[in-house]
Formats: sequence, structure tokens, C-alpha cells
Amino acid sequence: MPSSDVQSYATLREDLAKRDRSLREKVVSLEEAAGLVRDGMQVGIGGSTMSRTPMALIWELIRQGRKQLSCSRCIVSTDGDLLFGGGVADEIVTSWFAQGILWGLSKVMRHHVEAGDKRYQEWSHLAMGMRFRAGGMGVPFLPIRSMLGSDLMPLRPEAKEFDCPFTGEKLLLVPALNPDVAIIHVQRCDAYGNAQIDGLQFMDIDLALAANSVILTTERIVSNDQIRRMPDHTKIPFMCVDAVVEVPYGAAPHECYGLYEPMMKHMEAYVAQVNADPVEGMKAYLDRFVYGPKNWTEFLSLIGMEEIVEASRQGRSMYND
Amino acid sequence: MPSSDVQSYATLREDLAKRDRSLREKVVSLEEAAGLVRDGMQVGIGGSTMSRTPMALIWELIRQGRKQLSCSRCIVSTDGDLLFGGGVADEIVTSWFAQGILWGLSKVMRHHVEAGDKRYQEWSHLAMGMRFRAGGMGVPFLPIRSMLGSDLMPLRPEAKEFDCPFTGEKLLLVPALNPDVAIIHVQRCDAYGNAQIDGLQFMDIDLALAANSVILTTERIVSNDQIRRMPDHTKIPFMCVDAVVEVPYGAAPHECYGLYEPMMKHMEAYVAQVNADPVEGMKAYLDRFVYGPKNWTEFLSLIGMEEIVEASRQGRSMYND
Amino acid sequence: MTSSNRYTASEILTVLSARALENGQLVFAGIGIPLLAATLAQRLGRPGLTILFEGGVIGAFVEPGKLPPSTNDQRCTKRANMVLGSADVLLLLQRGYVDIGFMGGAQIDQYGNLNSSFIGDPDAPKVRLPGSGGGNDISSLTNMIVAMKHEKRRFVEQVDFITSPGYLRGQNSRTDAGLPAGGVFRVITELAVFGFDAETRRIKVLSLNPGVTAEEVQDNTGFPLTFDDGVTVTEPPTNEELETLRMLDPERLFTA
Amino acid sequence: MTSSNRYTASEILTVLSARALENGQLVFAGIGIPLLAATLAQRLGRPGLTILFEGGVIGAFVEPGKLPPSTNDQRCTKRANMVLGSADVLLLLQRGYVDIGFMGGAQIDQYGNLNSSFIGDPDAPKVRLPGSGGGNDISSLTNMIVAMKHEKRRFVEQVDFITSPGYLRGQNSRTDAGLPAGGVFRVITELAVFGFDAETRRIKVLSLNPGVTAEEVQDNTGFPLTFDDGVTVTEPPTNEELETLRMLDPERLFTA
Repeated sequence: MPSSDVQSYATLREDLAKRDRSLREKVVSLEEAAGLVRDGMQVGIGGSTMSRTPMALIWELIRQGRKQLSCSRCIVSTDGDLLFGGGVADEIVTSWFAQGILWGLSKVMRHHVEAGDKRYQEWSHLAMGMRFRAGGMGVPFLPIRSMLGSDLMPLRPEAKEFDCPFTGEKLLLVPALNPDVAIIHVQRCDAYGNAQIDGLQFMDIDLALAANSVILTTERIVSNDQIRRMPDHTKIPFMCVDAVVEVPYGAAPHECYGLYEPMMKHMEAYVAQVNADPVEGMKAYLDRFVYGPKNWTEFLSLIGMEEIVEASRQGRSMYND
Repeated sequence: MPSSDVQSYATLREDLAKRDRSLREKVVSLEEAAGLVRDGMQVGIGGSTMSRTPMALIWELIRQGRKQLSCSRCIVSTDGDLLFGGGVADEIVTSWFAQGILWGLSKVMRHHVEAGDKRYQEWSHLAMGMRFRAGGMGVPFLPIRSMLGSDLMPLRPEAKEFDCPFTGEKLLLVPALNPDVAIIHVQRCDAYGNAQIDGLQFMDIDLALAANSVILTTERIVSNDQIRRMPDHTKIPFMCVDAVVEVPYGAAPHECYGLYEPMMKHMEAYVAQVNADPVEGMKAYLDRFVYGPKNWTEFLSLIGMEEIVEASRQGRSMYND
Repeated sequence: MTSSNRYTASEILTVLSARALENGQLVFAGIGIPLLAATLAQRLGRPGLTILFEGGVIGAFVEPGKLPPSTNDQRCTKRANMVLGSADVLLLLQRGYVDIGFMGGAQIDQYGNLNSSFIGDPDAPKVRLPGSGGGNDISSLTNMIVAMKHEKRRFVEQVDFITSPGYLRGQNSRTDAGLPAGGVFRVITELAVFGFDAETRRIKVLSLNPGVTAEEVQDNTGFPLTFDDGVTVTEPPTNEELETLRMLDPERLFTA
Repeated sequence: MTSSNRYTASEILTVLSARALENGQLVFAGIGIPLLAATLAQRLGRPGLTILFEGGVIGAFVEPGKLPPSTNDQRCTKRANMVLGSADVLLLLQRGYVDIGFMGGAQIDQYGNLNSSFIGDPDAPKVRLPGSGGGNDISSLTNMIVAMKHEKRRFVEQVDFITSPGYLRGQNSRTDAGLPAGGVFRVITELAVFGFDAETRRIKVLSLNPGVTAEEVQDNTGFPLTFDDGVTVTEPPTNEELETLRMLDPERLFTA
């Protein structure tokens, strides 16, 4: 199905009714979790920019040679580079796609999009949020007051301009987005998938509710008892979740709130390499850092202990008074 | 303005632009806070049923003789009795209005509504939630999939049946509700109005964002430093808030999550008295418990130390392991 | 069998309701019998039953002797997996995450429509009832079980007012009204258990409670009843069921 | 005055931007100069300035030397009053809670429209730029200040693509398109400060930066400029402004 089509309520309900939503343990390996993402799927990605990006799972998808994904995320940075450059995504649906303010445009994105072999489907940030939210609410659209008048509106005929029957005002109705699968990285969750997210939550709660399946990667798996002691700290409920993978430093080299900041030396070297040559530079990066390591921990050791410790020190300093 | 009319965006924005939303101290007395609610206003009430009801403020509104309010709340219990019986509200907009499952129908509500001197405007619970949410989002409506087909739909022509331009499905568009003022009781907030809510939050966040002014009553005023140490625990941001009142046991005889459960002996005596005679029984209750005491603490002493201690013991036991 | 004379109408209603719930299901429970029955099911070997409450709760374990006075009280959140906004928990129904909605009823008709708003003319009601609460939403969005007292004035051919839709006027009228999902599939009373005809969507008796005759059920119903071809007789409450129930509600708050 | 030769283009841009912000305002700041300028304003005697970030932050105090690499990083939340969802912080703009949106710009035109999506034909772009992010939402929903480098290729008569609406085609075209609230009211560059004509909605020079001539501004602009009747000359950055700025960004992350 084209990534901008709205699913009928009957389809949404049928797909959800088929899922095993019961309270059950869902812990799997990173390899098994990546196997739940199949070629051609629409994949919603949690976090934003360089924060709580489910990098380990993206890394594993590239290693497994997944193809023709349509990936959606509120804001995309080097994860988008890897999705395009690693050959797994044909389309990225987002509001912003660059390597970050420190490095400017993504040469990798430019290379693929300007050549026309990959697509970047652009929405406003609020529109992305309301698309996930509509999906999570089980309604086909939500109304917003932005994108109107701009050239983004004609670029996205999937959204519909609309005269409000209450006030006569112009509004834009943005279509629900219900990805086939969402991949989200969290600080901690239990074996059932009840997840706590510290600090910035971005659009992850709406995304988890909207998607037709959810894979959580987590820094730590905690007991269900610990979750039940503070039920108002649970951000994603277990029945949305289909798989749980414990991956310490699973957002590296991006950050995970309160635990580690981005590993900037690795990022800077990456950017220099792929911007110098978005094809060969990317290939060399993938060979060394994605296809090369035996497992995620070996990837971390390529980033290096010094970077990991420094990023952790910075990350934990959030809680300094 | 009739309570079901949707405000134009221009009006909403103008009203909000006039408010002083800056970071400033807003601590006032209960008497002063009640003075911000003026006759004829639409008043949104936080909490639900017997939980975190802003009872002290409602009590003070009755004492000050406020009139002709239209009050909205997700679910109404004995607070609704007092609003009708105390003469302050002419209309209550809610999804459910009774004294509670333990006592059944509200004879006070029945007396006033069946006689036609007061109005109970009924919506489904989800519709109430989406009305506040639309108000908080700055959109004139939200779509829902309930109320359709029932007799609630023709009862509420303020909502509009609608054919979805994306899927062709029938939906109901429920109109935004932007109360003139919201009154919300919380466990703690700072002097600026940054509020933390423990446990059940009901519709309070949407309500706070939707209303054109917000009065917080709080069990405790904490320092802004304490708020800033855990910014992801703030549920209502200061710029929504116009007044802060510290009122320990401000939801009595209802409950406040983690602090005290309902004061059941007082509630049972109340119910017996007003159900025996919704007019004279209510008058006697008001004379003794609302008009009689010098201040809120004296009202608490009429409830009695034994009840307060027992309710607190039960309330705090939520955190027993 | 030996306990047949030793339970109240509310007790058999609760026990039979608990039996209708399966381990692993997600059940959105209303206050009263539904809350109690779902809690009973958890205690009777179905700990993986997840109870949702309208106040904004997922996966609570209510404590024995501490039944909440509404589904919006803190007691509903004890050892829950998650607490969230009350509109948000209802949106889970709309999205389709919940297996079963489970409510009490004041008045029901032959198509499973429920009235909790008005007795008499809505413009000048004889009795103004409490209203929908989440009832309309639950019945609009989810497969539903109703547990209620069996009285002639409560089981009527057509309710005065449809607060919470069953199958509206039968056949496809529910789907045509914009409600393609869910619908009431069981009604449980102290006399019998009911289902609905797959085509006409009219109520029918599936099984009789122990010691209850078909005639007795009909006599307490305000319209002519259909009986399923294979009407069975329900097993009476066991001692374990009754004892566990009485442990949960020692003050008979919901089972008086 | 003595410091006039001792600041970079980015520095005067940041200092003038900080001056445009008042104590007590709620400012939604983008990454780069806006974040830095708003933080500078807080440190220069306006501690009651509330900064909002797109990542979902209200009222942050960014620490000196710890500038975040985006507005979605944890550094943006340091000592914030509230952290919330990123769609929810944008909805605060839609509802009207925010006084000022404050963004950088890649390309602007005479009506204050911004392009951050495409250079050349959108169907076959010469350069695919990063896109809107929250830019379209901020400029659609809020009164806005834009801070940007002044170059001829960035100040054009008509942008290739309107990512973030200014006054569209001038006059009432913005309101007519469904955007009755907000609009860009200041553009700040290293050469001058601009406003917009109340009727035509076309950009005009309000004041020249110290040492800059009107001719110089025109030479660096891709269309004929209007100068306000009372064009003034801006006071140069003070030592306090520059020193505080350099304390905040010691590595010249945003002020190189």
C-alpha cells in the first residue's frame, strides 16, 4: 500500500484483532527482532534527530539486507543516511533530514534524492505528529492549522484542505499514519513491553499506539514488579508491544537521555567520510562499522571505550543539580 | 455564549494574547481565586467522580454566591449536587452524574433536572475528552467513532455527523470546549503554576490547555527548583495558569491520589441527608458545612480528625509495596 | 451443587460473569459487578487477565476488601501496569486494543441497546438517570458483555432511550450507523445467559442458570424470548468461586 | 563603539537578536543563532524569558559551553520547567501560548517567505535542502523573528519554494490562505534589521547595523529594498554582550 494511503477502520481493527496482545514475555534477540521487519514494510522510527534513535536495530536491518522499506520519523539525521546508504529504505517520510546543525546538509540524502533513486516525502513537524496521533487514536485524520498557504500543501495532496463546518475556517486534514511496524528505543521496560521513557518522549507514544506492531529495544529490562510500583511512569503499555530486545547503548552513536550523549568524535569522522564521498565513503563506513563487527558490542568497541565513557559521563550529568 | 458554541480561532487567539503568560508568582488566597470566577462563566472542573475534585474552590464559590455558571467535567458526583444545590450552576455538561455506585442516582440532580430549573447536558465520556482536547489543541473539533447511531447523537446537535473524505466512513465531529476558567486540584505545584499530578490525571491536562484561564488549588506549593529537577514530571505548564492556591486537603471529602481517600462517613451522612430531602437536606448541609465554618480548615475539623487520619492512612497506603 | 441455595442473585451474576473471561484477555470493566467479576477471574487462575478502567488504568490488581467506589479512584490503580488519561484509555478501545468491554446495565432491549439516561420522554423525563459515562463509547467500540439484574422493567422490547448501542434496530443497522466494530455478544443475569442471533441480532437464551426454568426467565422479561436450539443448564457456582468472591468483597459492597 | 571591529557577523547577528527579546516573553527558538540569542538574553538580565524547544521543552536554561547539537537533545532540557511530546509543544503554538517564534533562515523573499526545502524545481531539484522541521508550523502559527546571514542568493524576490509562510504574496494573502494569526515581523541580519509594511506586507529596512551603509545592504539583496522613513543606526554590541556570548559559546559552535 502507498505510504500515504489511509487504512480503513475495518482493516485497522482486523489487523489489530489478529495480534496477540496478552500479557506475555516477549524478549527476543536483536537478530530475531529484525526478522519481524520484512521487505517493503512501512517502518515508524522512534526518537528524533540524534536522540533515542533505535540504531542497533537499524544496524541489524542493514546487516540482514532488508529492502524497500518506507521509513517515517519526526526528524531524521544520520539514521536516514544509513537507511538510504545501507540500501534498506527507498523512501523516508519526515519533516527534516540533515546530518545536524553542526554539519549541515546530508550529502548522502542529496546524492540519492537528487538522483531520484530514493524519495524524501516532506511534511511539517506538527503534521507528522498529528499523522501518528490520528493513527494511534483510530481515526482517519486530524485537523491542523499549519501547512496552509505554503508550497508544502500542493506538494502533499494526501492532505486535504477543508472548510470547518463549525466555524467556516480553513483547516488542513492530515491523514493517519499507521506503520506496519514501529521500532523504538527506551531507557527501560519489562519483559512484557511496559516501557518507561525518561525526558524527551518525542512522538513515541503516538507512534507505538499507531503501528500495527512494535519492537522495543531497551537499555535495560526491569521486572514487572518495578513497573507496577509506579504505573504513572509507564509511557508505552505492553499490549502495543510485540518484541523486546535488551541492547545496552542501543542508540549509539546517538544519545539516550540521562544515560549517554552522542559520541561526537565518531559522528564527526562519519560525517567527514560520507560527505567527502556519499557512495564510497558510505560503503567504507558500512564495511567497517556495520558489516564488520561480530555483534553490537563489537561495534561499540570500534567506537572505543574513551568515547563511550565520555558520552556516559555527559549523559548522566543531566541529573547533576 | 451558549456552552456548546465553538469559538472562532481569532477569538481564541485574541483572548489568549491578552493573558499574562509570563513566568511570575501567582499565589493568592482561596477567596481571591474564587473571585476570578464570575457569574455566568463556563467553568471546567478537574479530576473525576470523587477524585481530585477542587472541592475547596467549589465550596468558596458557593459561599461567595456565584450564579449561573455552566460547569463541565468528565464525570460528576456530589460536586454536581453542590453546584446545583448551592445555587452556583444552572447547567452541568458531563457524561455521568450520580452520587456514586454505592449510593445510586443523585436525588439532588433529579430534583433540579426533572423540575426543569437546571440542565444536565449529556455527552459520552470520550466525547467530553475530545471536546477538551480539541480546545487545548486550538482546533474547532475532533473526530470520534462513538455516539453514532445512539439517541445521544440527536440529543446533541452541537456535534456533526460527517463522511470522512479519506475513507468514506461515518464519523462524529465533536466541537471544541474552551471554558472561560478551569479549576483543577493537584498534589503539588510551584508558585508559577508548574504542576505535578500523581497517578490518575483524568482530562486535566487537556482542560488546562483548553481553558481561557486556570486556577490551581494544590496540596502543597514547592520550589521552582524542585520542579526543574524533574521537568518530565510536570503535567501542566505555568503559562496556562493564572492563580495558585495552597489548600491542604483541598479535595475533601473526595480523594487526592496518594494522599487521602474519600472521607466515607462524611459522604454517607451527606448522601443520606440530601437523598432524604434534596431541598431541605441540602440546605441543612450547606448551612452547617459550607456557610457555617470560618474557613476551610474549620470545615475539615467538622469532618473530624478521625476521618481525616483514616482517609490519609488509606491514601498513603497506595505506595505500600 | 451443594452450594446452590447458598448464594445471592448478585453472587451468581458475578460468578457467571467471571467465567466468561479468559486468561490473556484485555477487559475494560465498569464499576460494580464487572469490576468484581474481572477481579474474581484473575484470582481464579487467570492472572494474565488484564483489566482496564475508565479512570485511566491498564492492568490493575484490585486488593481484596479494598474495592474502589468508582473506576476513577486510586484503588483502581493498585499494582497496575500503566496509568494514563481517561480519554486516552477510551481511545485504546477506539483503536481496537481491547478484547472485551464489560458493563452493568439499567435497562436493555431485545437488540441489546442499553438505556442509562432517561426513563420516559427525554424532554420531560420521569427519571433522569446518570447518563452514559463511558458506556456509549465502550458499547460503540468493543465486543461487549453486559451483566445485570433480571427484572421485567429492565428487560424491555425497546428502551426509552438508546444511551449505549447494541444492535440498534437489528440486522445491519449498527454497521450502517457507522459502528462497524464490536457489539454486545453476551448478557448475563441471575436467571440466564443470553447471546444474539447472527443475522437478526435479536437476543436469545443460550443457557439457564441452575434451578431456573425457561418460564421463569420469560415471566421476568418484557418481550417474547427466543431460546437457542441447544439451551443448556449452567453449572452452579463452586465453593471455590463463592469463597474467593466473598474474600474479595467481604463487606458485600457489590454483592448485597 | 570601541568593540566595533572585534565581532564576527554571527556575533552581531546573535547580539541584535537577543536584544529583540523581552523579559517575560515565551520564545520558541530554533537551533543555532536563535537558541544562542535567547540564551544570551536570559543571561543579560532577562531570566524570566521562557525558551521553548521543538524537542518538547518549556523554559530551559542551556548551560554555558554545553550548547546542544539540535533542539532535540537532552542538553535542551537542563533545568526546564517541563518536558513534553514534540507534537504537543507545537500545539502550544497552535493554541496561541507562545509570544514569538524565532528561527534561522536559508532563503527569504520580499514577503518574508522562507525556503528550506528545494533550490530549483521541486520535481528535479538542484539541491534538496533539509526541509521544514517545525519551521512551517512556527511561521504559520506565531509572530516570528528570523535571524539569518545576509547574502544576495539568500535574499531573493521570490523563493523557489515556500516552506515556511511569511506573507505569501503580500496584502491579505496570508490570512486568506487560512493563516489569520502570527506572521514574521522582524528579520535580523549582520547588515540590518527589517520589518514589514503594515499594508503591502513587503519587507523594509528599519535600521542599519553599525558601520553598514544603505548601499551595502541593497548590494547584498536580490531585489530593490524599501527603507523606512526613520531608518536608524543600531548601537554596536557592548563588551558585556560579547563577553557573555563568548562565555556561552566558547567553542564558537554557532558563532564561527
